[in-house]
Amino acid sequence: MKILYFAWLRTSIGKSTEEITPPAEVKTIGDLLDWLPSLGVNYSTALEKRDLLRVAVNQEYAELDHTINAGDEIALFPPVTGG
Amino acid sequence: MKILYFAWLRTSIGKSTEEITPPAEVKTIGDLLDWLPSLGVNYSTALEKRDLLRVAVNQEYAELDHTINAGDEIALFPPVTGG
Amino acid sequence: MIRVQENDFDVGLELKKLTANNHSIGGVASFLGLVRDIASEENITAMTLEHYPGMTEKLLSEIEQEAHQRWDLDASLIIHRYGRMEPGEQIVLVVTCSKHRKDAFESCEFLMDYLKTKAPFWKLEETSKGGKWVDARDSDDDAATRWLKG
Amino acid sequence: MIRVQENDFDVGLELKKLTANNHSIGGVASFLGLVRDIASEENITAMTLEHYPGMTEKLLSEIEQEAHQRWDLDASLIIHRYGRMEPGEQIVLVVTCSKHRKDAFESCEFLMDYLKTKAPFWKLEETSKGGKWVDARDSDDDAATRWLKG
Repeated sequence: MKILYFAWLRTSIGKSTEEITPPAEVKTIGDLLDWLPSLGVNYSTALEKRDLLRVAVNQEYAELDHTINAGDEIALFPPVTGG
Repeated sequence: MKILYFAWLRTSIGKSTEEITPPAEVKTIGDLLDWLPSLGVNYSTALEKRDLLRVAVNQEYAELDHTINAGDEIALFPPVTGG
Repeated sequence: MIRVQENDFDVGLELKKLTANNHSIGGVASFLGLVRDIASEENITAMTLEHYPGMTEKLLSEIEQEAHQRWDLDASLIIHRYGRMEPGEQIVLVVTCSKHRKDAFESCEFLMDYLKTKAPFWKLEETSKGGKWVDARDSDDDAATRWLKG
Repeated sequence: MIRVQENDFDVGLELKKLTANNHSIGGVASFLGLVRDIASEENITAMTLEHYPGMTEKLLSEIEQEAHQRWDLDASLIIHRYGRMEPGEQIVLVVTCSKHRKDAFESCEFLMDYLKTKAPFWKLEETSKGGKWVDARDSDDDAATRWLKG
């Protein structure tokens, strides 16, 4: 699946997008957020504060229990500050 | 005192302004509205519906019990419809 | 700033002038009123706005001052036209500038509500059946009433 | 109509295009957001707005559609810029046109509140001390919450 990072998540993780293939037991957004820190200290630092994370699946806001699929576009970002 | 009429009060009375000298017993706006109809049928018709009248004394909204003076500028008009 | 005038105005230009060189303004709320052609049953071909010169300026200035007392505003503008206008023409513009969008929105709505119920303007519509003075609407009074301080 | 763009826009022109030839529009409410130079402690020299292309357009279209369902609107426009902007520059424009001013005002405020809390934009401020991502504000969440339907 494709994963996108925005704002300080992007600068903290050090990339704006990547293709990932999580193990089969990663079934939901929550599982994904538990697994991503295993990829490195830049991930574990960036994803430390869960309440500062917002998630979109296929460009729609999604909650932690949302099921994810191989073809999904998943975006992680901080609370928005536009307008 | 100077008296001004606006909108349908103006067209109904047939003038936009005039100088009037009401008798001494006309002390308030209410007295004035009671006395004006004596000037003619155009006045009595125009002033028939009191709740459709708004009054300003020296360019400030005023109520029926407001005392009037010889030098005042008094305006009679219907509820406003600008904006 | 208030202006009561017969001429049309340029909204873009007015906004630019109002916000120029004031970089503490974060939000600009505005309301533009236009002549509608379906206000009454008959089609409106034009309307004429009569006003009370002197009192209009006085009252608009007072309302504007009150808005600045009640909200945190950096700048504001009220333009109201009088005279003859055709459907689609601009009648009124109210602009409020603030650091915060809530202050800009609320004060702009407050100014419009007060202007609608207090500013001495009267609309005479020209319809296919002749001239007709527009009646005041109770809903405008209700809108203005909500700003009264307890 | 929605537009997400890097270029600046002309408010006067946008209003004219939106209302042209629609004489049933009586009121046009709009909100223009500008870059402030005092949002944080340090003076802001510029800011860069990052966004999520695709999701931004999708979300703004959905919010606009919801506004048309909830209020009686004749036309609407949302323009949001991204990229680098200096203090005083225009960031966002929301315009709503209606027969009735209450519908125009309310829907304009609704669109701004939702946009502030949902549209995927992030501000990076350039200050004298370097770049700084702007924190989201609780007051924006509170503002958006009031539009939730019981």
